[in-house]
Amino acid sequence: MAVTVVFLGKLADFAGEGERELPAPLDWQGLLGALGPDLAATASGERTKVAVNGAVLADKSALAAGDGDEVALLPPVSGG
Amino acid sequence: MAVTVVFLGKLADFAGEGERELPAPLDWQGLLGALGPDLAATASGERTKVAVNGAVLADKSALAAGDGDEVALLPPVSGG
Amino acid sequence: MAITVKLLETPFNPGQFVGPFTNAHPGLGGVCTFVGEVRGEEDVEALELLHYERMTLPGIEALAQQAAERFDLMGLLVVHRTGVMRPGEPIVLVSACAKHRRGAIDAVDFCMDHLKSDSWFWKRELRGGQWSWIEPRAEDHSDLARWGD
Amino acid sequence: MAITVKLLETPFNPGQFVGPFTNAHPGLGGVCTFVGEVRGEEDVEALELLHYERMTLPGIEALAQQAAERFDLMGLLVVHRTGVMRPGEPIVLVSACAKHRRGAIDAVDFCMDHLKSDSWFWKRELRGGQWSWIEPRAEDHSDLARWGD
Repeated sequence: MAVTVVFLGKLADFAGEGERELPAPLDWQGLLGALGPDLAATASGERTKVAVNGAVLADKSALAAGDGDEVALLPPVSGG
Repeated sequence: MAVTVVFLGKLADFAGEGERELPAPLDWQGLLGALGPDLAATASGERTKVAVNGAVLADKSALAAGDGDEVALLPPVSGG
Repeated sequence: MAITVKLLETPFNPGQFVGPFTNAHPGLGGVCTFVGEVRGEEDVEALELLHYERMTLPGIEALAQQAAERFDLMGLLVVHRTGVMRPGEPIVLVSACAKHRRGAIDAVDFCMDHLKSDSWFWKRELRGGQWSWIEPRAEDHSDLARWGD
Repeated sequence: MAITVKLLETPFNPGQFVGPFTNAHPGLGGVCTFVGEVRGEEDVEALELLHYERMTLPGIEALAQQAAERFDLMGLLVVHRTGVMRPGEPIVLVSACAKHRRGAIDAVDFCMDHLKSDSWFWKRELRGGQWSWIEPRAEDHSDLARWGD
């Protein structure tokens, strides 16, 4: 009955935690609403990718996570 | 009173020895004459370089070696 | 063609991996190895590399597979640190062996360019007691453009 | 910027050089190393590398100097075998360390291309009890063309 949302990199700082449980099912609007305006703005940004169970979504607005799924919010990776 | 002529790579096989003493002074025609026709033909070839005391001559026909000099006949180096 | 990818949470000695890797591929023509270390410039006290276990390892394995298909290799080894590192500690090791040197050198170059910008790692640096995140660099994109990606 | 060039007449273990070389340059960003070994393909029993002492070492030192001027390096190490070698023995080691990986990798690539075709080495191979000379290869010239020489 829960979806685990994982915050990576500096998103974990913004979120104040590494992960959070949200009720299933969870779509993109539901996720943005649950994150609050600041995190939602970052999550919506072009450079933040979203993965479900380790697979990056081509279109994150198509998010459809169910019970037991893990949703990751991935900011851009750091350079060398 | 002598010039040492050093044969490198397969020139040593052709010459049957690694080096040979020739009387000083030694110019290009003198060297070719002393080498005999087969070695002279190889030495004259475009791909054989000549060094005096470790420095390659830009124009080997300008060879002018004196007593104590070392003249090296350098065939093309082998590839990798 | 053997691919080995390891993520390590503790310091490692490159020699302990490169020796056995080389010995495991008799008949090789050459082995090229790159080791990256944490630079201590500008008062960096420590570097932390965070990863997402579920994606970081499979991501590097996919990159190694790509390199194996693109270059003519006998073996490819990638070792990457995670966690907190001090200046001078190795952070990444890529080693490729092949019959011919061109494949080995190019594979290492390719893997390093892609590891730096395509891998799921997030870095932060400790300077003066303060952690700060490292942002992507434009240079990494020009590095990738070399490979036509 | 420290340059070390060695010609060795007996077998060597690359690790014995790379470890101390790396440790001698604290603050480096990366170290790239290429090791070439004698391949045992096509029944090669042994390889002999002949050199001209008076020119071979200065020639490699000049090449290392060129690489040092062209790339942004902290250190460059070239070790080359001479004499008779068996398949599997290291024949050449080039290691470059630098603040940034691009310089280290490119310097190794540059040195290997030039060592292979510009150095005063003559090779012969032993197959079936017969020694035969190895001629220059067209490929080496195309390798050099990469560097605009």
